[in-house]
Amino acid sequence: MIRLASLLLILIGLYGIFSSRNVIKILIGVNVMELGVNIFIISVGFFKGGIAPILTADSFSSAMKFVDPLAQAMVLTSIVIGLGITALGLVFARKIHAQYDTYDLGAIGGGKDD
Amino acid sequence: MINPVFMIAIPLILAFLSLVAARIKKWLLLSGVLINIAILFFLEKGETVIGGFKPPFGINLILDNYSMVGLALAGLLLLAGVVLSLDKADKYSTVLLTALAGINGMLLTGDLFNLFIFMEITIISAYILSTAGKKPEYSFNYLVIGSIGSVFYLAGLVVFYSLTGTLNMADLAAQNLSMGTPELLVPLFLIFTAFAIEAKLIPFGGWVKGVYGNSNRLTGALFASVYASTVLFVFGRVFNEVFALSGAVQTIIVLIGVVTFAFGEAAAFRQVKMRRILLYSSIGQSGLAAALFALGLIFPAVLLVISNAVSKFIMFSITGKLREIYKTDDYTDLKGVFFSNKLTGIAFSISAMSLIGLPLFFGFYAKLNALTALFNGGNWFIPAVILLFAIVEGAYFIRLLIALWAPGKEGEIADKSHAVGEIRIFNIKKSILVFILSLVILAAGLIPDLAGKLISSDSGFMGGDGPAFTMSQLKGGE
Amino acid sequence: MNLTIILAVTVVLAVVSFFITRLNKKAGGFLTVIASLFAFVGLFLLKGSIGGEFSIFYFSFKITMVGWYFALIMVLAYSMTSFFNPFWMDKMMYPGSYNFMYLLSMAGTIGMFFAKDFITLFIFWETVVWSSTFIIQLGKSRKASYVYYVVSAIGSMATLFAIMMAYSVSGTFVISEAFAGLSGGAAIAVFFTFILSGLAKIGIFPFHVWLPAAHGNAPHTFSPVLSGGLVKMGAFIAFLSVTAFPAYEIFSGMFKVMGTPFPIYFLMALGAISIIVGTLMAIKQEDAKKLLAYSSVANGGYILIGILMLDQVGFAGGMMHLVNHAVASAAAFLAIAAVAYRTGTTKMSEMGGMIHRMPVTYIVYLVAIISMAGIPPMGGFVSKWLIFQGLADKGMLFLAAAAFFGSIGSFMYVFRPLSAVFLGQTFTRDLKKKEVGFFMMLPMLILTALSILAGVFPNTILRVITEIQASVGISPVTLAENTIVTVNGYLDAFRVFIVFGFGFTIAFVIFIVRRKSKKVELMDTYTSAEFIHTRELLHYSSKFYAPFERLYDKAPDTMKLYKKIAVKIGELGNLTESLFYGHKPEKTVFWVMITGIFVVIIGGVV
Amino acid sequence: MKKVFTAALVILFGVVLLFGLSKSIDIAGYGDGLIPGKAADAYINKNVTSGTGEIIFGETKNAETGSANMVTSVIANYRSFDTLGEVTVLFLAAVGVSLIMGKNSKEGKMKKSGFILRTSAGIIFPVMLITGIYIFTHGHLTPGGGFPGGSMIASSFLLLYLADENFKLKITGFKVAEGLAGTLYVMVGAVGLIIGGYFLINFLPTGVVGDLFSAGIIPVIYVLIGLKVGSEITGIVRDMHKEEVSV
Repeated sequence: MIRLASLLLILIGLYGIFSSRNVIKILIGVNVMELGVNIFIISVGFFKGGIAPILTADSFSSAMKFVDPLAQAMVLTSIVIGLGITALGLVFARKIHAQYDTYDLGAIGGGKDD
Repeated sequence: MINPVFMIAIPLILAFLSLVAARIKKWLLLSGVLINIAILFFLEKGETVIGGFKPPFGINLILDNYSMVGLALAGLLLLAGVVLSLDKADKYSTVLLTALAGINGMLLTGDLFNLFIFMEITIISAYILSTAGKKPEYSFNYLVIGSIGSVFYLAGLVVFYSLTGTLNMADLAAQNLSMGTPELLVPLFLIFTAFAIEAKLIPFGGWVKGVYGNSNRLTGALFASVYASTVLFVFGRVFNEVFALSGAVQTIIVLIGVVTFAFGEAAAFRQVKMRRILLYSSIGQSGLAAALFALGLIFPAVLLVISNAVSKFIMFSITGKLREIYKTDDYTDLKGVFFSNKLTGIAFSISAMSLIGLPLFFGFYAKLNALTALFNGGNWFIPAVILLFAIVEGAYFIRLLIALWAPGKEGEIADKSHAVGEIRIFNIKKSILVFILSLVILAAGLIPDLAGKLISSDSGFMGGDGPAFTMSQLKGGE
Repeated sequence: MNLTIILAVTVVLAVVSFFITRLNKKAGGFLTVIASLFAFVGLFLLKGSIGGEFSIFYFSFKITMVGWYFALIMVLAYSMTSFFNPFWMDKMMYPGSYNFMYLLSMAGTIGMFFAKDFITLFIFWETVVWSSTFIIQLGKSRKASYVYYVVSAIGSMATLFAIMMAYSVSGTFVISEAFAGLSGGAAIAVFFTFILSGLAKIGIFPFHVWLPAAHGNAPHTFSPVLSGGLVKMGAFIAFLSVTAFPAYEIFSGMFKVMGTPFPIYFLMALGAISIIVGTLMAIKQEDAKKLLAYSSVANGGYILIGILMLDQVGFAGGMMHLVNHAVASAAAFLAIAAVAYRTGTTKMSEMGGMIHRMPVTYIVYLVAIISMAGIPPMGGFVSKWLIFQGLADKGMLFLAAAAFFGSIGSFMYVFRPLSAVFLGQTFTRDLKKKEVGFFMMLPMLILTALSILAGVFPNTILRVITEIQASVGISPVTLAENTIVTVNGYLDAFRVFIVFGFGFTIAFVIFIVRRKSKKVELMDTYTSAEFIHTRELLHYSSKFYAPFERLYDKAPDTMKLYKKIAVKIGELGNLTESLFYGHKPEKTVFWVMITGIFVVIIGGVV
Repeated sequence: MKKVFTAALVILFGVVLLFGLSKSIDIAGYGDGLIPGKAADAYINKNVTSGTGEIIFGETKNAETGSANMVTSVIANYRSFDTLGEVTVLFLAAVGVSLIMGKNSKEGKMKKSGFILRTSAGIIFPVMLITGIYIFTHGHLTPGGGFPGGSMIASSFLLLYLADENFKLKITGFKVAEGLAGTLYVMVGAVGLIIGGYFLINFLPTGVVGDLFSAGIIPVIYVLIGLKVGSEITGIVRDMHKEEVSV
């Protein structure tokens, strides 16, 4: 079910972007999508009974069943990229606000090309 | 022989250093793009393993003819762009250096996840460059759409990972998944969406109008040439070498490409603003190249991408500068502007005529190759569409050229007194640079076989066919 | 003579003239004269090497009789017109580029006629198209050049399609072999798309729209080339589409009209429509150049019908009409250009009585229109006679009726500029105008002489045509010593000339002896001392055929059709813009979802 | 009406997409992520280049990569090139933020913060900083690493911003740290190319799995990443703080 849930999150994010015209809300939508896909990646690498892929005193041998470390590494990368995009998106949002005094894309009306 | 990883490492180091030594960042940028070109021709061909871990596990870079052409094209055009607009590029030195690393990485990498990262680097640099247009809502739009693409790409990639357990391109291709089956339709569509958004295919590239339409002389030229060609090159590799398209997916992608071509050209037809004309023409060309790539006609597609990139570079540079001078890029307000800028005007005209596909220019060779390859594949419908909209394309470009060259009221002969301004568009050095670039198009059009040989070494790309049409075959050579 | 040398020299001289013009405009203009005369002489000498092959770079050429014939006509138009170039340099916005494009397009036409393969042909063809586009824009209308390019592009893209399609079947671009193996629907598609560029270039209905625009507005020194020369490129394509593409053989199994396979008859009917449309429209024109342009449309119809007949008589007529029309229309356009050189206008209602100021030009124009209207003893008569013979032979009533209509109609329009520009009273403004200089007069006189010679000794030209006929495998037109023999009768052009000459002499003598006309002021007769503000309206050439024109006032304008198509494409563009582009991500999300749903459903999953 | 339509479309898209996706992957499944023959198996067994048999925590010496944390071994060793790119993405974002916010805009003012925050910030700040450093130095042994560590460092500075409305950061130091750390990362890769023949090869002895001084270059890289990420996110925070939007 977790995959279904993660895909649902992607759809919810998509709905957010689709239905909202508020810049911040759209960014939240993007973040929800990213979250969804991150969970999806994790879910692909996970199996029942698998342990976190760290050798410790308890789980000491590589012969034990570890979940996929590659998926987790991918998620880490994806999160960081998401962070970068969100930061940029927020700056764009601030620029929009500074320029048009609104966060509502609907109120901007496209603006003529310079 | 130089390790190809330096194509990525050197610009990165310079980018990092440019933050520390902000005063000389302009020179770091210049040296970065110059070194990039300098080492390009001494790179070690073949596979380069990174970190000492063999491919399916570690990341590898692949330098074959195909990536070489992509690297050379992007590198040279970036160099030209930086030299031509160094004043504008100064501010974005760090971004451009990082973008160079990203572009080189995209073209070189042999790993799908690594490709994702380099693609993100490249796209984020594009987001930042797009803010030069002072229209944050368009940059924001681009960012959101681009992020959707990234999410889709990851989702699709993960499905493939779950099926094959690998992220390596060659390894994945070796699994011989049959891409035409419904089982792989959705993940393929997801990955395609990501590329389609970047490759400006209709209906995915909704960001293009705002971003290209508000670009300046630097960003417009780079977006339409360096970025566009890189994305298309990667598109070609991914959908030929990794996911060899077939069946319904192939048909759909080809259809999307052809529709993009037709719609893009139609949209360009009704524009009066030069950047808009160019941007819709870019969309159209991009759609055509994508369709050819999807059909596996790599060589014609590469020719098309090259000819389009060089032409668009020249035209966007000139257009951007015109807009700076006259505060408008509406060509009806710029009548006869080439009268006092003949060298620049000739460069612009050569580029436009090459894009239309008129003979004696490189675009003609590209078009002939595409047509021959399509007909050889038993396809007559796409050539018909191509030629039909080539008329439209020719119409708006010729109309543009006429307006920019020959001012005058209807019913009176063309007269310089009606020409707009006498300001020089580019100073003499830059005019010559632009002119020489256009001469490359002309020269490559006059000796197309040689140009084709230079590009493909006569062997075609990635095991595909070489030139479908050569001029030497006219003499009954083969 | 070597074709390679001709081509190389003209191209090199084109580049040289570009730079020389920048130093000295006149010198650049004279260089075009030298270059085109060189090409003409070179081509003339090339007759010795018919059947030979040449190659330069990757282009390969084969010298054929028909190519030689066409090229000679073409370069004749170019070289004669080039005499005018030096005198118009000051009026050109880009004299250097003009000279460059002038010679480049000439080289293009030469290369095109001798091309051995279709790609070579197409490359040269398109080079002519774009270089002439850039010349036309220097004239009076930017729009004209645009229209010219678009119509040409429609044709050339269609032809490229045909070439490629034929290639995919036969595997070769060589003209003589490229169409092998075509049959059925593919053959019909190839035939119609291939000939489209020919139709567009000749100006066959509905592609005739570019002629009045381009001929009427091109620089005065280029209109003669356009009408006398470039239009003939289309005839070459028409020729290829019944010879290289053996239309009569391939379509022999098809439904026939009067013994002619339907696709060919259809095109001939288009030619007939062009005759009618061209004639009717020419009657309406106020501008002398536009009038001549429409007459080119009508004459193009004759040429097309003649060539498509591909028989003993009609074909010969069509081929001969090429020369006659080239010579006559080049001469007529040059005469108008000469008048415009002095008066600065081509509007008929703004001129009058130029016969007193420019008598030589008058005679040139007179001979040219006599030939165009097909009146003996000029060349046009012979060729039209042959075409009538061919049509009558086959019993093609509709086509023959159209051809007759065109002939009669041409009487109506060709004499209008004659009377309006040259006859009547001279405008006070033009009273001090002089005849053009000898250098400009020379080409006009040569063309006039050629026009007369073609009428008096048509067999000189017809002998060449018999060779062409033999080379494509049809029985040549029967020629006696000085007569042309057909099934229905024979024509002795020399005797006709004697008769007409005799009549003319008598009339002339009467005219001289009983000279009673009195010269009056232009407004003398009907102003009754009242002051006239717009005297043009009272010029008797304005609304000359008003009652007749009213008959077809409401006829639809073909240009509107093109505009409508352009609007439709624009609408598609509008739709694209508004549907897919904006500043809100929701638009793209919407389309991603729609495409996704569509893809998955089409992909056969659901 | 519009809402219903948008929702309906998204649902339709979702249904179609999920249906299509269910053909390629078991979307309702959970915990079946055992991918046969996946690349990741080799990461767990550390036998990409040479099979060393079972890896035992605290015992195995000189394994391919001595990192006890397998995710770290992937991030900082097997696929270190990805991570270099990832760092670059963040770097680019930080550069972009500072570029777009503009150099000349003035520092914004925060509302005066509460007493508790002001007082405790001084105490918590060093703890957070140290924890952050701890996290990235132990990235090869415990969960976490350069990215979480760096973020923690950045959040410690964010805390200072929140606590003190007059707080200002000297940006040059961070810029230098950011630039140098990135440069060094690439340099480490290049040194590997010179020593071991491969870019970013693990050229240091990997030691015993589980030791602090083990895993070769992984800790080095993670420290660099930590510094870089810390200074980048701090830079982003600082830039965002500038020119506060007046509503």
